[in-house]
Amino acid sequence: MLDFFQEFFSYTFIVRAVIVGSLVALCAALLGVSLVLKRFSMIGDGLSHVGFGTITLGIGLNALGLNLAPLSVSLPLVIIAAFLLLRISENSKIKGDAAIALISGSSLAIGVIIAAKTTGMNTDVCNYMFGSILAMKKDDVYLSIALSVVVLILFILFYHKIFAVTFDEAFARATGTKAGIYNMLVALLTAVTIVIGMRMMGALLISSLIIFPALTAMRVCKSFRPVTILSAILSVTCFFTGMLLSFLYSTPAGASVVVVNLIVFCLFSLLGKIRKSGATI
Amino acid sequence: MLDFFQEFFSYTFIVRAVIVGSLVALCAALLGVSLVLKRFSMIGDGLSHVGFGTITLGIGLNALGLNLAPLSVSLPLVIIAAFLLLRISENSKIKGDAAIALISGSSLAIGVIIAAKTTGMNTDVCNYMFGSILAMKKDDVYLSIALSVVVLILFILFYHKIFAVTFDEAFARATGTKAGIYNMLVALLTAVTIVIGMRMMGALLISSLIIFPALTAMRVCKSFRPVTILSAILSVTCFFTGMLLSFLYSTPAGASVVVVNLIVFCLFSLLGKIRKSGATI
Amino acid sequence: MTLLTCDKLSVSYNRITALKNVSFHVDDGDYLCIVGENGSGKSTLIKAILQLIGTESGTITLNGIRQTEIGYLPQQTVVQKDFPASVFEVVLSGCLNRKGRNPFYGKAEKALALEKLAELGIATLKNKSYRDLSGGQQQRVLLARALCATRKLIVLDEPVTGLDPLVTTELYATIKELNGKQGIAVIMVSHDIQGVLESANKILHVNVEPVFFGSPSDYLNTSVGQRMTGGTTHA
Amino acid sequence: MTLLTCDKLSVSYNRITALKNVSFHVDDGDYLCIVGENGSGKSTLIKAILQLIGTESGTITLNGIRQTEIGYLPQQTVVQKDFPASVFEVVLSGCLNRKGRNPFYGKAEKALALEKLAELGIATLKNKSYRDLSGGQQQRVLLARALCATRKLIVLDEPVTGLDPLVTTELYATIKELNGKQGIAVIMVSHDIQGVLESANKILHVNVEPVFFGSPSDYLNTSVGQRMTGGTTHA
Amino acid sequence: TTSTTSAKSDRISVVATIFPQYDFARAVVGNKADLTMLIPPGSEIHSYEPSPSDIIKIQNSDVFIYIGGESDTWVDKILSAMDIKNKKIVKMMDCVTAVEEATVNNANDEHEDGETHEDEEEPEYDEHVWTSPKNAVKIVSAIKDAVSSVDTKNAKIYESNATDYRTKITELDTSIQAIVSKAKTKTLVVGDRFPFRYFADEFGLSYKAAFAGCSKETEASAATIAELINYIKQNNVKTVYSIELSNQNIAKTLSEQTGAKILLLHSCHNLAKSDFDSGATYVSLMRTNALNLEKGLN
Ligand SMILES: Nc1ncnc2c1ncn2[C@@H]1O[C@H](COP(=O)(O)OP(=O)(O)OP(=O)(O)O)[C@@H](O)[C@H]1O
Ligand SMILES: Nc1ncnc2c1ncn2[C@@H]1O[C@H](COP(=O)(O)OP(=O)(O)OP(=O)(O)O)[C@@H](O)[C@H]1O
Ligand SMILES: [Mg+2]
Ligand SMILES: [Mg+2]
Ligand SMILES: [Zn+2]
Repeated sequence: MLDFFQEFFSYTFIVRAVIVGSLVALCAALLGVSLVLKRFSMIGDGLSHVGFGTITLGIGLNALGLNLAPLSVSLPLVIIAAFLLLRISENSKIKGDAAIALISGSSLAIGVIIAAKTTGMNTDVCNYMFGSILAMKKDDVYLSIALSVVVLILFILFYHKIFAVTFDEAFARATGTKAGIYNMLVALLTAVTIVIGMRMMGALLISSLIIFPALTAMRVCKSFRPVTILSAILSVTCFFTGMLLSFLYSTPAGASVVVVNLIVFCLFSLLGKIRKSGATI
Repeated sequence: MLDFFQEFFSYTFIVRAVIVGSLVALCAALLGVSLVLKRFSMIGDGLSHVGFGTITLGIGLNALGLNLAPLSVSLPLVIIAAFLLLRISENSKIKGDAAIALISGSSLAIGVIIAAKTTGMNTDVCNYMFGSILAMKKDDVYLSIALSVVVLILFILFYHKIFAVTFDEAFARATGTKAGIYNMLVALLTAVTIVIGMRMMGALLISSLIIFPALTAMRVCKSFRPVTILSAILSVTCFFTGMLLSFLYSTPAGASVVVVNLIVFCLFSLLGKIRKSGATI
Repeated sequence: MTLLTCDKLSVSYNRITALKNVSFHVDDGDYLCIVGENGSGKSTLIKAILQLIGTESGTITLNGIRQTEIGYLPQQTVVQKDFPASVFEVVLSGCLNRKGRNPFYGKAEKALALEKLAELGIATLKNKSYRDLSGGQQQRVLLARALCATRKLIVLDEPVTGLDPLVTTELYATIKELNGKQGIAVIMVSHDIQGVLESANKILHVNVEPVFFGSPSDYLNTSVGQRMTGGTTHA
Repeated sequence: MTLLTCDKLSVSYNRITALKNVSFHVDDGDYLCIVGENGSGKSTLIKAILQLIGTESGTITLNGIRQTEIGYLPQQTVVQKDFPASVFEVVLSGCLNRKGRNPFYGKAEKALALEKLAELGIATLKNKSYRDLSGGQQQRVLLARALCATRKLIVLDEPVTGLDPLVTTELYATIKELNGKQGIAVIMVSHDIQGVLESANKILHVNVEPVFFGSPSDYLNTSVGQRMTGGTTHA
Repeated sequence: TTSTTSAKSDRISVVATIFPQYDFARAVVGNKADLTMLIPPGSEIHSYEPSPSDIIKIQNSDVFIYIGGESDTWVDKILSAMDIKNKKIVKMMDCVTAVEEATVNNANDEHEDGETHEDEEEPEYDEHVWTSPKNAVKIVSAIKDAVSSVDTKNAKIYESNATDYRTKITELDTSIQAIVSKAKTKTLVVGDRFPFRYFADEFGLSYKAAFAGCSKETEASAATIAELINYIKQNNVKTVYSIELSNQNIAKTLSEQTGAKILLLHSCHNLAKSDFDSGATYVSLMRTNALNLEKGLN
């Protein structure tokens, strides 16, 4: 057993994956609770399509003679898209999921057309789907540490405001809370977490890190704080377990993490059901 | 002009694409109104991932010696998934978009793992994204005509029940409407439309055909019937226009239809805004 | 003739018992008022009667009446902010089970819907979007829908909530007429005991377990009845 | 001292005018009751005061009071069916603007929340999930939250809606005490004019345009006042 | 405009879907036919969506060449809905003996034994047939036969063009064979997708790759990467290969962990627009591969 862990941690790429992954998983889980409640569960998927569209735009602009690194066009645009999406509140006429569908479909289509009309595209939609959690560089590690420290601190500092604004924005605004600012804050944190997470480990994994822990925690907890805490714990645990299993059974890393999350979700659903029916039986 | 249309319609593949596309677009638009309102905007995207996962499952089973055409495993499973998803009502503890995210992430991950552990991956997620609306066979034409006739008739016959159940399921059930049956009906119609549409023209296009017309119509209409009718009209019109433009400017067909839908959506949003502010100014 | 019999009904949520051993019956032409404190299980009882939630034990029997002949006004209706539905469409949906196998609404149903709109003073709102109405206006629309659905029994969960005094008075008159002239039985949950004492012929007071079931005059003589009506009798 | 002045306020939605030329003022220690028919613009007025919606013309001036010192009970609160929030968390969120820059709630805030829970008789529900409460229980929780947020002014949009008679009476007493002893100004929208006539010192009747603004006794002498109270005076 | 589609010149029209067959056809027809590459250079062939004009091009072509593999299943759908009586269709996978898609990414010399799927109805074949020069020769011949049968009057020219190009490819084949036989190691370490199955088989190279085939969606497992790292360290491998148009993520990880250098192994199935514009050919790309092999395997 000890031997196994020794081997596991002897590979730098695994150590990096575990560090980066756990930290991003932590941030994603914290923000995930709000995202799921605000009907943004599919935001990871949606943004990956925006990423594809904007990259082709970057390449297209290049072909027109503008010398920009495609990434320098794409990254800000994806953040802007995330930001715009997340400012949609419960009161807007277009709901979160519809807005995601709208933006993701449009970017994909625009991307396909730009690519067809300019140089052709060498960036695949699928590149955004499956990242490479195992290919972290040193910089990625620092970036993820910085990111998660910032997200964590801001989240804890503004936890109560975030709760108030998510639960009932009208009341919060009426009693003088600057709901706009906190919405923007959550939006920004989420945008950055998702965009960075997506680039580092692919849309599939970051999408799942956002929704699974929150949904799992909601199966058994009925208050906001326990949900938040449990989902953070679950997220990191599942990530680590997934990586271990991937190493043990040589399964794809990201997918393994997702499957572990799925299993835990099923277990907790069952648990929730049992606890419920305990009374009526 | 006449010449142009003559040429346009002289190609069998275009005639077929227009027939199949318009009919599927019609069905998608009708059902799309309910889907958008029930927070299932991302169902096209989600099901395409399920499609991928189940295809790898089919191939995996084959590799284990079970002789099944992968499609005969995949198609029923996708329909079941659609069906299960759509039975989630407003009162469930897991909302539509979260359920889609859950199912789509899980199938993708399971698909990736099965593929990695059995035959290696020969089926591409992207195959599901971009279909081939331009490659319709005679059978496809008949299938789509049959499908749309069925959807259309059932939709018109049960229009009022569908409205009642979508608007307020508790009231409908309390007053003796078999809400379960109508939910199942909508679910079945939608599942079949999406699955067939997805196979015929790809997830990108069918996704967009579902959400865009409904969202566009909701920009200007405030009652259910006008929304339904307008979205059906818009859907067919945009499809046709998109095909024309794709022919004229040799742009990818599906993506062109989506972009036309996007443009019309923007126009109607503007219209809606103008009509609103007309009073306060 | 007995329309509805409830025998030793118990309902629980998760581990919480909301109703225990409640028995009562509603006869043809009855006007039953259900009272009780907040959280005493009134809405739960209504939902159980209408089979919207499952029961734990006990029986509910409908007699000579089908569920399609019942009108219902829920206590809370959460309508999505973005749902496009006009007032007329909402009210008309109350006629759904009148139209039988006909897939479309006939003239009779449309006329009925218009009539109920007029009765509740919201005829002018007919083409407005439901989501844009004020709280009281929404309540009136849902009431009109319930009235459209009613043929033998109407079940109302706090119907006067949010209605202004004038409409409240009119509503009570409407229901009384429904009950008296058309012989439709009424089950109404209400905190406005004063408002219904005149019209109701039966009172059911629940507090998880049944506390009182009988006539209004008897109820006023119980201590709990006195407490609920603030010790004063009306009329 | 005047806390709040509303001058020639007009508000419209799309093409519909909801309020036109409404003027009134609330002084320190006032108890203002806003009455009017359904759809007459009461909630719109409240929302405009709290800057939840934009105004078309006219001014609203707060004087010597910040928005963080206002408590608010909305007429309708649509909470998502799946939102995990305990009653205590909801009530505590009313203290948000008391804790100043401190990111966490102190003992004082928690004690206050518990006190308000007890005051409204829902201390036992503290750890229950908000979404599982009955309609009246939810209303009480939101009231407790509003009471927590209040320091100089409390704005209540139909607070007794859905409350049982006993709690209604207690609530009126609580608000009266808040107003009388702690000097907190009250703005209340209510259809239960009888219930507030005793306590209120100002009545504003709106019907898109202002109909009456003055003292309760004067109001009862107007024909509209008579009509709204059913011609009978209370107490 | 309408004129290009309706007015038929006496030149035949040849349409190829992607680069390898385009290059072969270009060598065969020279300037005697109108040649089109359907999917533009630099495009990702897996997520290609055709436009009506693409289909009209296929419909109006006299000779149409495609792979017939997993990446262009849309072609089969289009062809099955089209009247193809008057068209010569060359499906590259039918020109050669296709091999079933590898299921193990670390296939070594014994990779044949575990994989007998005789009872399977629809085996998945590896589509990258052109990566073996011997296969390329066969495909060139097939293309020559096709164009000659449609355009008999230029058959002679096509015959000599094809012979020339086949010679070039054969020379290339020999030189790679020489490099491989002299090489110190005969194992390719590819930190990327692996479209070189036919290439490796032809030259008797064994391989260790991060992914089994060329599909894009596969993500590596930690164990695979750990194994590659161990292999590189134990065998003191100096070079990790990556393929064209790749983000090189895995290759970089391997390189960083082991100090091995990254070299390009071009699989030819999509090439950058700049390469295309500067006139790169299958042979020129393969020559570069030969140089990189010489560097990497010694
Ligand atoms: N979002 C909206 N869009 C359009 N019209 C609206 C909107 N909200 C309210 N209205 C209209 O404005 C008018 C005033 O509404 P308001 O909610 O202020 O009434 P109210 O006096 O509070 O009524 P109630 O006693 O029923 O609560 C009503 O006619 C209503 O239909
Ligand atoms: N979905 C639910 N899950 C768990 N408990 C519930 C649920 N709905 C209601 N309850 C609980 O059951 C009890 C009865 O609720 P019910 O809604 O029937 O009360 P009520 O008599 O209608 O009250 P009110 O006058 O406030 O409407 C309450 O204690 C409530 O907290
Ligand atoms: Mg109730
Ligand atoms: Mg109001
Ligand atoms: Zn390939």
